[in-house]
Amino acid sequence: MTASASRQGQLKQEPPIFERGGQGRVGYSLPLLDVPEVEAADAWGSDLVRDQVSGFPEVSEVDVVRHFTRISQHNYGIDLGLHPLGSCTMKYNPKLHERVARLRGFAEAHPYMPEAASQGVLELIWRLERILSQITGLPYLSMQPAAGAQGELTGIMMITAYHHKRGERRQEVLIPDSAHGTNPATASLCGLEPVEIPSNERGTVDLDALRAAAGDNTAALMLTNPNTLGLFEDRIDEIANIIHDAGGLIYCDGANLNAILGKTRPGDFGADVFHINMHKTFTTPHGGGGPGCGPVALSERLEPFRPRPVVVRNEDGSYRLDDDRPDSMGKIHGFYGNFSMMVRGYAYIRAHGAEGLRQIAEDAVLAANYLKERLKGEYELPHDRPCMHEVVFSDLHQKKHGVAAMDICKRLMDYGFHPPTVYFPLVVPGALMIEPTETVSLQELDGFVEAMLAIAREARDDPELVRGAPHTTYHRRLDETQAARRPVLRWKPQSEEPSENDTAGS
Amino acid sequence: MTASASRQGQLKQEPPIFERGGQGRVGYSLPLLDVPEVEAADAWGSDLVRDQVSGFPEVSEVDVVRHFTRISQHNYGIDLGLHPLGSCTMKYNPKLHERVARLRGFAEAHPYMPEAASQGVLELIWRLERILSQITGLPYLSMQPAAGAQGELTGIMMITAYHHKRGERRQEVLIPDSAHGTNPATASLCGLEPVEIPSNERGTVDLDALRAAAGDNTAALMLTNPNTLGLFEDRIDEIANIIHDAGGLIYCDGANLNAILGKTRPGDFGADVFHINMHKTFTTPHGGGGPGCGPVALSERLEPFRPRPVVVRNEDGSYRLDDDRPDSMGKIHGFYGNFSMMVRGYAYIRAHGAEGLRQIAEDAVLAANYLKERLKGEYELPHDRPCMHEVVFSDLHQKKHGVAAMDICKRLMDYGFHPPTVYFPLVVPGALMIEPTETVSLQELDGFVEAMLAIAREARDDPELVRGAPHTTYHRRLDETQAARRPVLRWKPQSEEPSENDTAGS
Amino acid sequence: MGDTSPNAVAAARNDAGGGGRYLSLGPADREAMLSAVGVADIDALFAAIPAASRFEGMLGLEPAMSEIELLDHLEELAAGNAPHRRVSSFLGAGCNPHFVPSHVDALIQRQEFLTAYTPYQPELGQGTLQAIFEFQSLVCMLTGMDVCNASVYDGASAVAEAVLMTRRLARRGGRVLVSEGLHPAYTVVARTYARYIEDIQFDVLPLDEHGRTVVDQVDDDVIALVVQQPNFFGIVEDLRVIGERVAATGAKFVVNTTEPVAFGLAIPPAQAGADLVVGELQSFGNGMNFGGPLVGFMACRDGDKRNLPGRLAGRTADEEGKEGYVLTLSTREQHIRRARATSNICTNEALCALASCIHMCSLGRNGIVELARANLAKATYARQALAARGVPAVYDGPYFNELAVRVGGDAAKVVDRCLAHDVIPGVALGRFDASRADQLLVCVTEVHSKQAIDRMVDVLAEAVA
Amino acid sequence: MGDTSPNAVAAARNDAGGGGRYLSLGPADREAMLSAVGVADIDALFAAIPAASRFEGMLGLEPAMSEIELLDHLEELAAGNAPHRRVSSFLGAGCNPHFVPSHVDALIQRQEFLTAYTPYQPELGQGTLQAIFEFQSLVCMLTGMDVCNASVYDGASAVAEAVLMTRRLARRGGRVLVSEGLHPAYTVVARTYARYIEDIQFDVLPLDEHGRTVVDQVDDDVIALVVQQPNFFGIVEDLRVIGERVAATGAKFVVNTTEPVAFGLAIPPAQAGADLVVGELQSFGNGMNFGGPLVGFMACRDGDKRNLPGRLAGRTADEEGKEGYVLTLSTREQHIRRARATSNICTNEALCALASCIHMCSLGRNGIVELARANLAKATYARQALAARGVPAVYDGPYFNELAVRVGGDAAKVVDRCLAHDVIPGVALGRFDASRADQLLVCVTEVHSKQAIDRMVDVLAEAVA
Ligand SMILES: Cc1ncc(COP(=O)(O)O)c(C=O)c1O
Ligand SMILES: Cc1ncc(COP(=O)(O)O)c(C=O)c1O
Repeated sequence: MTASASRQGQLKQEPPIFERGGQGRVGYSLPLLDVPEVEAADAWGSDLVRDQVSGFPEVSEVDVVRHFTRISQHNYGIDLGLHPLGSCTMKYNPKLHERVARLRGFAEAHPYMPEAASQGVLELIWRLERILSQITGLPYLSMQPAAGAQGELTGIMMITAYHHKRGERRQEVLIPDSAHGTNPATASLCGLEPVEIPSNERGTVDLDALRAAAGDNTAALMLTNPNTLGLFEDRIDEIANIIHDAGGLIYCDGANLNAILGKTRPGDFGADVFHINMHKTFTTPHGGGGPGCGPVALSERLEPFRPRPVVVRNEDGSYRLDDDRPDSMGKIHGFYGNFSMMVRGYAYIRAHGAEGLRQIAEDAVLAANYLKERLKGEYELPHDRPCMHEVVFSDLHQKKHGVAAMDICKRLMDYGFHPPTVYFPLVVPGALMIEPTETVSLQELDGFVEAMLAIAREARDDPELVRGAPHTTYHRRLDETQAARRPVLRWKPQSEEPSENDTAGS
Repeated sequence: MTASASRQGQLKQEPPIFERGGQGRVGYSLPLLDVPEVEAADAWGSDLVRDQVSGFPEVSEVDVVRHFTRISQHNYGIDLGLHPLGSCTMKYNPKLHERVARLRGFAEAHPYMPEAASQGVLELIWRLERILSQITGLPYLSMQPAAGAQGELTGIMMITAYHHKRGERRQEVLIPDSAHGTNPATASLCGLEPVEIPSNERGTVDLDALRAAAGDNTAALMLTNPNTLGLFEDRIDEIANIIHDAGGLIYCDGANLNAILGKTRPGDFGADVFHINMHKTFTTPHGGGGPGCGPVALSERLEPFRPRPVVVRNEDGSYRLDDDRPDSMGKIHGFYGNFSMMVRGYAYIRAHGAEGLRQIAEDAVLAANYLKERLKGEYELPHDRPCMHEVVFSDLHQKKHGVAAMDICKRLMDYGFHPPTVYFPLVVPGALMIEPTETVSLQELDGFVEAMLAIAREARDDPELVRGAPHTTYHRRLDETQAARRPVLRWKPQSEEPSENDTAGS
Repeated sequence: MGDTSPNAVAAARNDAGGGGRYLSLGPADREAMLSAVGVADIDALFAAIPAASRFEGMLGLEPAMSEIELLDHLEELAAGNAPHRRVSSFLGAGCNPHFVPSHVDALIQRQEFLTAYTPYQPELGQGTLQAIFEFQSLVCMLTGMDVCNASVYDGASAVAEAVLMTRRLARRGGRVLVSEGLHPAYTVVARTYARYIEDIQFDVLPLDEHGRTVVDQVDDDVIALVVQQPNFFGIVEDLRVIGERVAATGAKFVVNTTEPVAFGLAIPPAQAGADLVVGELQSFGNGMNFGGPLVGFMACRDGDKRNLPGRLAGRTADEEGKEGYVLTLSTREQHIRRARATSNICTNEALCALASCIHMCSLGRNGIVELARANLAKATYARQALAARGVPAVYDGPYFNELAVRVGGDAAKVVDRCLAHDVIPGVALGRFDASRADQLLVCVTEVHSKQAIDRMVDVLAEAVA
Repeated sequence: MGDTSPNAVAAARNDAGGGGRYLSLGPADREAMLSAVGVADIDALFAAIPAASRFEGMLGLEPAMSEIELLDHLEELAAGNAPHRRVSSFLGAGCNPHFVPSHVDALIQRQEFLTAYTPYQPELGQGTLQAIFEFQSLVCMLTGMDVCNASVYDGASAVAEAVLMTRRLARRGGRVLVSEGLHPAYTVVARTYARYIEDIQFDVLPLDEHGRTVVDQVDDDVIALVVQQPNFFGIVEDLRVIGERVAATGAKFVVNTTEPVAFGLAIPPAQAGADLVVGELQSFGNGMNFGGPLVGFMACRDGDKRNLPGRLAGRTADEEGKEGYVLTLSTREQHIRRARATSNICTNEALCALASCIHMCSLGRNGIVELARANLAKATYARQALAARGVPAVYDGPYFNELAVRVGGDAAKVVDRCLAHDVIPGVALGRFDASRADQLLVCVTEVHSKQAIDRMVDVLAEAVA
């Protein structure tokens, strides 16, 4: 054993937990059994009882805590700094939220409690729906979707149910080419046909193409507004008319709601359904990938099709769940959605009020425009006009020196920053999609700018340095190709590794 | 700006928070005032009102969270691994404790609540006292001391009060030379004279020297048992007799209680007072230096002198605080001591029961002896016989190559371990005092052994490498001499820095 | 720079909403930035919004709240419920009352895990990635399957996605046979997901008097058969028997679970021939949270992995050969494959999966068995005590930790009567099926002491009488 | 290796106490280690304990508890109290009811801060060290002093240590004049600490009818004069007047505070000539916890720093010139100077000081003022409302957020009557001084809404009538 030099700081390579244990160590406790023991073999028949759960580790609580603490150190979280992931709205997650979400009355509430025992949770959902209705300008909400993509599914299904109810079978969903992958995937999942609509040179929907595509078979347009280029669809009124005139509805992807809070409302610019990424705009923590919460706001005409049950306020001010919804599209969550994320989102909105929400939008947009101005000298800016909450550059200038967007991302790590979103939206080759959010300080913005400018210089003067990045992280660049070519997707004891193919049946 | 290479991982140099702010940023919230405003200048007279608190930063909550999260990453905590600090008993701090200490009934309990409203907290203290009495074999407890050293102060003061009550003025406190610095400092603080008692070649108290020192003027012996060499004072019976025969009392420093839980009890081996470091043996978190909790257990004859008030159980099973204690030595804490640490210590003991406590002692001792056996080939072991919970080596062999104990410590950091205690106890020159505790796994012990053996090799083969350590931490060795020579003990705006001497009046 | 006196700042703070604390730009910062951008005021940046669509004025929301007020308000709302442990609750039904050790919740609250994004940049996401890899491994060990994804929304959507996956694997439509013992809400969700996939039809497999799924003949047009273990009514199914029936056909055998603790004792479904094992892991490490977030998972055979929805972490190495992890096989996913992805899922339930992972590790090889045994013993005790008091189980098959009982009247009313005594004895099943209006589903786990069970039995027996 | 079946392990787990979860050695590990050590059994390692002193058998403790049971048990004990917010409490008196923002508690729970040891190895303790440095800086800014230590146990011991420090600085004994407005418990603690220092005598300076300390002549034998700001009865002292009296003498002017929030508005004591400013910072960032842990601090003039007890962090640089921090001037401390140290203190209140530091930063330059103003306004409102209902203030001097009122009867009984209405209006002062048995000390802060104050006034006025 020798101390591996440099780049480790206090980081250590931590083996899989399965290699940490020792026979007979325990990491749990249970009360002594106060009822008679029951042998499963007697109760079920021995054929139904397994021997053991082989492979599970034998570790103490201390082992567990140290293992997960150590691996956690290999992560980069929001509390460390700027996380300018475009489209992701990585803003500060208030600590208060973790506290209130864990209030026993919320955390230990069971979804099938009698209504009399659920008034607090139902009231919170009802209040949140009313607030989101204000914010979106759409009268109704469904809180059931567990994330944005499930909101899309819900929205497109409601739209389909609406058309079916009217006796129409419209099969096409129009989707701008700048859209997020979930949009076409959602259309397919609903058994509909996604039709791609090109963007124009201004980065917005090509109205002629849209007109050409819209028609009898148009179920919906899935529009992201502000779009994924960080631009507001300034001809939104015409877009809405084209679709509505064709008998289609407008699904609006609300991933970028942060930019327009209190500035414009989807209900006012023609959206029929609008999903909210609670985990973006209203800052429920991303948790390394989830959970999210993707409520959809919807117009009057879609109301009958909402997933069931819905929260209803009774005349006497009490609340109940109404499951008697004959036209409902059904259910998309086992219970009512990610309630605990609703608590956090609710807390966030109530902390701000109307002025605060508008200030969020203004600061988020200001921060993005600040980056745009300071970086556009060095980085290709496909659309040089005021952006909304995010700005999309490309690696065009750096490509000349053989430096790609991904290299720039990796090099940013050496400067202590999380990289932006890359290679999305697809309409900008080599895209660098930067969303600072309103929770970032001017010092941090300036630090990021300096790092980006330094990298631009390095790309000219020493491209190899950038291509070889990251140099200072614990892991150098990880090999994704090998991972996909020979997938190792679970741990196995070394003795089993060679015979993997036998046991895995691959 | 260039990315400083190597050794940084995701660590960043974080400027003092005073350099992070921006005018008008806010990191707090308060309800709108619902009562009339009052101008302090009107209420107090303007002469008593200051202009502003200049120097305080202007930061958002986000700035604050990022700042402290970033600097926290420069710390090494117990959840990362072995912390073999001798005499410190750095064991795992159960997460449950942080939860229960924050139960509102504890965390928001006020020390002057009417007794009827304080039954739960009083019961907990009472129960804990009974348990600690069992563990120490001494009938009474005072929970008031906030840490071990304050326990010492309390104990020595009670002893003094006892002698005074009997009309005796004994001025000397006998203290073995292996004792912790707090022991002599405590004696001085009480206005008594510390008298050093040498250790014999076996690392224990020299009985002849003790006999020679003990006499009419002996107020007490302050004995650490097991002592700071990790050895049990095996002639404790004689020691106790010598002191008691001279009319002195025995203060036992209980920093090393972990080794003897359920194995022997201070009350059984002659101690009259015994302090418990709750933050060591019963694992309340060290917090980067505190808070602690240093209850003292005491014998019948010292009972009248306990700090007031004391918790009393009434006939009817309710509890009260008794402040009517005419012989009490007084008070050493503004209220009743570090209650919230008592909650944690209580939880820890109740989680273990008698068997569990004994197992702690056995595992802690086993782990120390394991390290002793595995390292004694390479490191000088002054006392080669079974140790208790810790083992003390010296740098004698490495010194030949110009490598000192401190160098070994710094080099351990490169291997990802926290160093042991160094240069203490003073009786072993170049001491390396290693206490693994029972919460460390065999894998971690083996990793530590391998690192220590590797360093021993390096000390021979490449001493410069060890002397220059640490090499892989974010900071290289920090200059303590400069810090003491030109002390900079607070932040000042750069504009003020030159004129420091004027304003500081130094 | 304007007035920066404390009073002025307090006023500004209030104007900006109490939320000002979460904004990192102060008035001075904003001014400097506006001038760097070269616009006179912030409105210039919003000029792209057509006037007709612009929202003027203020949203109709209540005023911003300080943290003090907000905490009070939410504590009041939280107090409006009857959580487990304030009342004595025996509600389960797929949102199960298990104990979550404190260290699990402490670890997932580390900002490194809590606030991190999906680890698309693996060099900054190794913590999450290694945890997912371990999660996948644990679920494979528990179920006996080869591959498990990094989570989907919940057990219900896992079943729904499984049905769609069998459709893709079959490369044709057909019938999907769903056990009556599948959680009724899951059935609804699966039907909803497949609602506009016109070549999928659902049929229900009834239960026999033991409460076990009856599988007679599996016709050729069947593409999938979905069974739950233990089933919704608490019965441990004999998966081997069903597996044998399915094996002979082209249909895929899908096993769902809403109570994975049972697999501390029950044979892994792979051993019974399952092709897909899916379901809900909330029982491990996650609270109930009024039903969400949860932890759906999907595990399959190695040969089917390229059809699996959701993220997968895989092991790899960095340029210097250091072992590490990345998200892999992404060509299955929407961000690469778009319209032809295996699902539209993007955000999943990573943090909840992490909690499950930590809890499973802590239990370990021995704890998972001891936990399952405790559940079995407690529920058996409750079943016998209830039967003795005239509240019999609906089925005579073998139970794990949940059981449907007959209360001889409207179960919802019985629950209300019990609630008056601070006991919620179970879920009244009429909410799912009118023909079961006299049935109650009672869940008994390690959190229920004998004393609590006895009291529930007393209160319920009283309420029934 | 023995029986490793789940049942055997469960039995072993119980034998080892439920605490087994915190032990990282399993039976197999222990066996391997014993044989590496070369002993037959564990008893061999305890042979040094003389037989006569050995404890045979088992300690008389209740059985080990699982986490489930322990949590239940502690929740029950916690429920046996009446914390602030369950009842409406106006208790202060040096353990003050302020709001602790959630992020403060979240940050101090990061294991990096929570579990770290004293940063004697600075390369692994920069987080703690930088925080201490910032803490010291903030307290210096607040008090106007030059140097502040890293904390001592509490305000009471800070005053005690300050008295001993003035004795060292004077290099002789003498009289210590203590204001009647010093917290009575602090006075007791100071006297206790100095109990066996025979050349120190204490005398009390009375209060005048405004509630302010009367300082006439300061004789030559006086080594220190200790005044509290605001004083125990809530009065804002005129420190300048006292400072001027002291300045002419050789005595040291010691200012204590138990309510540092007041210094958001009050002039820094340094400006009034204080030589030492000490006290309690619990108001910033720390809960009440039945009175502990707290955050004592001691701040002095630069020239006196080598006599200061407690740890100090100082700025320095590493070998490469990178800025960093270390503990410094350690020759003052017991681990270096032993019997001649400035104090015996070792463990201090670092984590609580960190919480104070974080809270002070979050408040910042504006928040500290706004918070102080809110306290002043609320308390003024309460004072006027109480006076209007026949509950007058004891003194007519200027108040901050606390005030002594006269209830015209036994205040302890009045409190009991109020408690029946879930209100605790204040501390009955008879517990400290029988001559004040009819006085109540009422603390009103930002956590008290007007509504809560009105209710307290109603209930108290009723109880007094
Ligand atoms: C524009 C856009 N739409 C939809 C989604 C999908 O949302 P979710 O991840 O919550 O399912 C995303 C998420 O990244 C997005 O950026
Ligand atoms: C042997 C010994 N005695 C006394 C003490 C002082 O205890 P505390 O730091 O709790 O004041 C220590 C602390 O390190 C110690 O090791």
